[in-house]
Amino acid sequence: MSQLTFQEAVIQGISEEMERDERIFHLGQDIGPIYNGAMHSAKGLGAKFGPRRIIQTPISESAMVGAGIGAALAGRRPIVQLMFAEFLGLGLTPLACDAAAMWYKSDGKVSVPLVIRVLYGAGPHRGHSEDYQAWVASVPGIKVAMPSTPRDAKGLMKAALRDNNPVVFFEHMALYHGARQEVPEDDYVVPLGAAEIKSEGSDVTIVATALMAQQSLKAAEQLRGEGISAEVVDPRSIVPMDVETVRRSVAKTRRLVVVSESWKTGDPLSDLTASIAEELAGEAPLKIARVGLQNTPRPFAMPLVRAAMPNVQTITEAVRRITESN
Amino acid sequence: MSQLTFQEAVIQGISEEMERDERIFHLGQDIGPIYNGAMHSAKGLGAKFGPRRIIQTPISESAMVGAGIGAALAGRRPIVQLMFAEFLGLGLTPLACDAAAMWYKSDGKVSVPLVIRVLYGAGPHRGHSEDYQAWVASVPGIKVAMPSTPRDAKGLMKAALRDNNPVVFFEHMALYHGARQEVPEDDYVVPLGAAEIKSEGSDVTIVATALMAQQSLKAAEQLRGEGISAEVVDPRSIVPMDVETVRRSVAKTRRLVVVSESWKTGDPLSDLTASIAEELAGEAPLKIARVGLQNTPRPFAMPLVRAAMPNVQTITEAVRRITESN
Amino acid sequence: MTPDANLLTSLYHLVAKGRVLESLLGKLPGFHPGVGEEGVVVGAFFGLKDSDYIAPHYRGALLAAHMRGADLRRLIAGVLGKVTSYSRGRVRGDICLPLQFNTLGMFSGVLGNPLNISTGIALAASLDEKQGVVVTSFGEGTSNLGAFHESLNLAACLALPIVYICQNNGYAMSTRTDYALKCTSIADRAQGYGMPGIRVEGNDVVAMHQAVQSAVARARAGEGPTLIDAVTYRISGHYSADPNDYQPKDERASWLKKDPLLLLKARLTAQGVMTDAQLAEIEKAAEAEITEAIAQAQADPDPGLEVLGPDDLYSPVLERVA
Amino acid sequence: MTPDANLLTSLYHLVAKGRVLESLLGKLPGFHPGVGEEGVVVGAFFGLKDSDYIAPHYRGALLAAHMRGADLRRLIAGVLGKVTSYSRGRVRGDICLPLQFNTLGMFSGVLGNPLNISTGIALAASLDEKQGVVVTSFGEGTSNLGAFHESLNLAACLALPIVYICQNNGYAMSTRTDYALKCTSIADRAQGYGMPGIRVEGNDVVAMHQAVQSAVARARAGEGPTLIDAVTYRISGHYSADPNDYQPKDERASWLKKDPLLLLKARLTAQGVMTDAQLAEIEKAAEAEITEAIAQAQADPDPGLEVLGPDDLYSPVLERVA
Ligand SMILES: Cc1ncc(C[n+]2csc(CCOP(=O)(O)OP(=O)(O)O)c2C)c(N)n1
Ligand SMILES: Cc1ncc(C[n+]2csc(CCOP(=O)(O)OP(=O)(O)O)c2C)c(N)n1
Ligand SMILES: [Mg+2]
Ligand SMILES: [Mg+2]
Repeated sequence: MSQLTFQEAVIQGISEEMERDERIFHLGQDIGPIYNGAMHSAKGLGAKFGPRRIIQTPISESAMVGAGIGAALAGRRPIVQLMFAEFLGLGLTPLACDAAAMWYKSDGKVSVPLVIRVLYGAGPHRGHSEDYQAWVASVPGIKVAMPSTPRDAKGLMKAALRDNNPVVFFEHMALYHGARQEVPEDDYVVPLGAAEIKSEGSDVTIVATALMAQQSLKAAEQLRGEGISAEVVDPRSIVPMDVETVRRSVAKTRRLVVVSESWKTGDPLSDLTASIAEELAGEAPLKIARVGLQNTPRPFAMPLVRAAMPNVQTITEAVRRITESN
Repeated sequence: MSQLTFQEAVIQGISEEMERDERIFHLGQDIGPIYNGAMHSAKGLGAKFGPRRIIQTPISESAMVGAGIGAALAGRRPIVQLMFAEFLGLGLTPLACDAAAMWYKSDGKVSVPLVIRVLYGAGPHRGHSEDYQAWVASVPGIKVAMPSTPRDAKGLMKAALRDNNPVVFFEHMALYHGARQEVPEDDYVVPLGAAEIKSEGSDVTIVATALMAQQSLKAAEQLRGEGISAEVVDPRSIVPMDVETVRRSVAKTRRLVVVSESWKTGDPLSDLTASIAEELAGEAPLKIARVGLQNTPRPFAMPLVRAAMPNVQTITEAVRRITESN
Repeated sequence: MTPDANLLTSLYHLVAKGRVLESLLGKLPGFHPGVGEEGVVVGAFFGLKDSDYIAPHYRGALLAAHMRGADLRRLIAGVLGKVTSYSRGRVRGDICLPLQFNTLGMFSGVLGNPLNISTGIALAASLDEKQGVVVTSFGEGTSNLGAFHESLNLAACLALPIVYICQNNGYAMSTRTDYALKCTSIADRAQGYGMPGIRVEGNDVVAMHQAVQSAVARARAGEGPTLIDAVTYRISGHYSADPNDYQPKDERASWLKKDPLLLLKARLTAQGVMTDAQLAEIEKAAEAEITEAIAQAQADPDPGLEVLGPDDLYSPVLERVA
Repeated sequence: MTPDANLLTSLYHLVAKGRVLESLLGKLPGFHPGVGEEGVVVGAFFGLKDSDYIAPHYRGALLAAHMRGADLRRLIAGVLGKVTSYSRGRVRGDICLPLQFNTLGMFSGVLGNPLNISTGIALAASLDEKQGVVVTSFGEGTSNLGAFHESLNLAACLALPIVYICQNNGYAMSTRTDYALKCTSIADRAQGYGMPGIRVEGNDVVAMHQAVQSAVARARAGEGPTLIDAVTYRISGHYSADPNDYQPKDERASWLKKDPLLLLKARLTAQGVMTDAQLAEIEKAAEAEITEAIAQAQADPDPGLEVLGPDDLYSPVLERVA
């Protein structure tokens, strides 16, 4: 066990898997030992694995994703770092239209074991915070991981690297160099598609990922002081979505607050909300509240950035709104 | 009034607006008088308006969208035809990351009056049926029209061409050369963001767009014979979404069936469902059922294409499922 | 290098077969036939190792896949969406090819993706150090996509073992090459990537084959990618239902004289490799084989709902790595 | 063409101002300064008409916008996210510019978009027949994006009035030009689009200005686009916090000798246009002006929540057209 930041945990996961599996290599802009990747997202990997496994590319996101897909088809297990989720659109067409469909359309003859890494989220960077998760999450065949803690980040990265399908791995910039956590050094994985109840409770279910999961935990703590017992569920992967864990929680609390740093239209958590409503709202009343990003482009000035996003206050308000009334 | 197909109605709308407004021009591959656009999507326009207003481009979707944005910034009102929604991803980055944000980020100094036309939907074509509507609908600042009838198609196209914001206009291939409808020749528009109740009813609300709206109307007819009165609401535009009209209908019926030809995760109709549940499920039980595209890539053989999609039978089944029980 | 009789004969078999295949499939609805472009296809993909990869342009793709060992009947069944096809009807078999033959097709309708993806296959080949190469082809219209630029540049930077062949048939749908490309030759684009750019008469299958083979040798030797502009002409319409009435008559007529099958036949008879009768024999055999394959494929059943695979979205997860 | 004293003086004012601006802003967190590249920026955008459009590369963008008439204090307020900025703090002012000065910036962090979009502005200009032109610049790293290829090709096909300038500073973050581009000059890429490609010493602001102006004249005359490879060097790190310890010492030293400000000063004194003292005067004035503008901008208030504009998503719909 060691105390790692989110960024260190991701790197440790990659490094362990690269040692274990010769087929893994890492492609990206400026990920070599000189620059070590945007925000040190590839720190130490270039020095350790050399330029044949840590391969720098020109600024060509579409070719980078395509190259990852092709190498995966030919037996490798590539990681492609696209710096920021903001650039996902440039590589989306080969990923979503072709790679995502290959297993199904080839009738199980070929698969694409490919991990795409992206930074996102309102953090220290000026901009680049957009997640555009709907672009990849909306297309069947792509898995999407969105961890909230160092431990989950490492375990999910290891799972992603052992997965035979394309996985887009979101790394939140506000968590990246943030709080350290005990992270096991042994061979654990956090499976894709397994939510975790981060805090148990009985009055209301809060669902959130990444930074919003952290904010929700803070909100839950505050609410506990007010006598409201909130259960915080972190899906950890957006696709596959562990609807079942959320359903069980909401079946118990009959109150659901969904917190998202994304825009609601097209948010995979909106689909989760709809699924829960479809399953649980038919027999008895079900209280639902959603807290999301302001429905405009992301502003720039920090006071505006903060005000456009959910935070502990807006989360607790939403919880109170649906718990008060009975 | 004349009897027009969907395709003829779209062209008539464009043609009328082009006559009225010199600033409008049309960009696309093979849209000139030789080929008249994929599926005759630009039929007659090249002959009528000539090569300075009907401009053919190389196969360069990203530059085409970018060119539309730039021309819009410089005072024109471009239409860019991307043939199929399948190619939206190639032009998504300039559209979603830049154009969609320009009004907000410039603090109202610049706007982007741009219409992007795409064909989609399981129809006569081999493939090209994917809609990827989540890619554009999930980003604030882009409007999305998805008409189900010739009359709506013309009216929405005219509204789109008078709108000051980027609008993505979806043209369903199975409706394209299908049933004719009386379409007014006068200056009507169908506003973006205004749902229409296509068939009134009191037991259940069915929400659907485009081909699925047509299927839902057939389903409603069949259900009427069984004594179930279904109200069919067609949002007509996916963004802005007329939540209010749907809410009013569901407040009356307390039963909602959402039919989509798209995948659920990231489907804007999932967000609609979540919104309705958020507003209406808290006080009393609310029955919800969703019928969507099979959660795999679209298959190719016709029997598989059909079986993967919602149809009259699966719609009526869903309605029965949530009406039976009380 | 004068080609020997064996090579000429092999090429002839393939071009003749290609002609029949493209002509007959061109009658099926929605097919994009490559009549007149068989020289490019055969020249591009003949003479590779089984372990090499190809990523053929969609026009002529079935001929290419067949050259790699894929069964004609099953390929054609793929065009028709029959259950006997390699994907059991799940994918458009006219443009998507069975990858088990190291042959990449289009898994969507989006041009350009195979350019990117085949570049990645070449990246894997370069890491494997088994001296495998990739040969990929695409239309001149497709060369205007960003995917072309990014792929060629990436391949040049990493000195990848790949040959890029532009099947330059003068048209992209109804758009003429001289409208959409203002360079003299697509080979002019090579300089921007610091790689060799070569223009070849694509209808001369021998010249085509030789140009590709030297680029392949270069790639195999680790000297990096090459761009080849293979000049040909689209005799067919864009697809079956295209009246193709927009090609200038004289242009068309002059190209009909340069038909790759005619050129090859003339060479075979001139060099005394085969007589007209022998040539006709081979064409007859090809016709019979393909007619039979089409008939069989047409008689094959549609997929049943067991192929629908609603739960077959993901490849099973590897529990442990090897 | 020997430049006259007036031109030299004007250029000097701008280069000197640019140097101060880039150096001082380079101390703000996250800024991407263009020290050493001011010759390219000034040469590219000097001498245009107000009705022309520019789309400058993000590195040096504020200098370019200021050359178009934008107020320094408000521009700098944009870098800091202050309410006095042109967007009231809604957008990253380091890379996004006020379009009311016919100056396009980046509305997102994605490189390449301005290439596509400025090509569209040129399309509008060509339709307007007012002989407006567009001058756009971008890094050599950015020239590896598909957007570059598609834009230049489209502009060539439609003979658009646009000048593409590659601000080739030897690096893209830590990636050297010779790693990411295997062509000799970015100008080599022009041939693939059938447009002129010109290599210029970007640090020679006069040569730069002249090359751009002849391309502008060509564009204005309806003769279509030009690609200019403006060779320069990134003296600054990629951004404020980049230690920039990866540039070879000798390479850096040799480029420091070719500093555009030094070159221009040498010329001005050699030609007797100005004395060292006069030059120093101008630099001092620039320093004062910019220090003042920065101080003002820093003292400006942050935006209040009235700027948040949760309902300001859409431009109001036109009820009726004009
Ligand atoms: C990205 C993309 N844009 C447009 C199309 C529609 N389309 C299909 S074939 C074709 C023409 C392709 O021209 P070319 O590359 O020259 O190949 P050819 O058809 O001439 O063999 C077009 C535009 C497509 N499939 N993909
Ligand atoms: C599409 C895209 N990919 C990557 C980045 C991250 N990035 C920002 S600046 C930069 C380097 C750009 O290099 P160049 O175009 O040469 O401009 P320079 O920084 O040298 O002025 C990169 C890779 C980006 N902003 N956009
Ligand atoms: Mg072609
Ligand atoms: Mg650079």
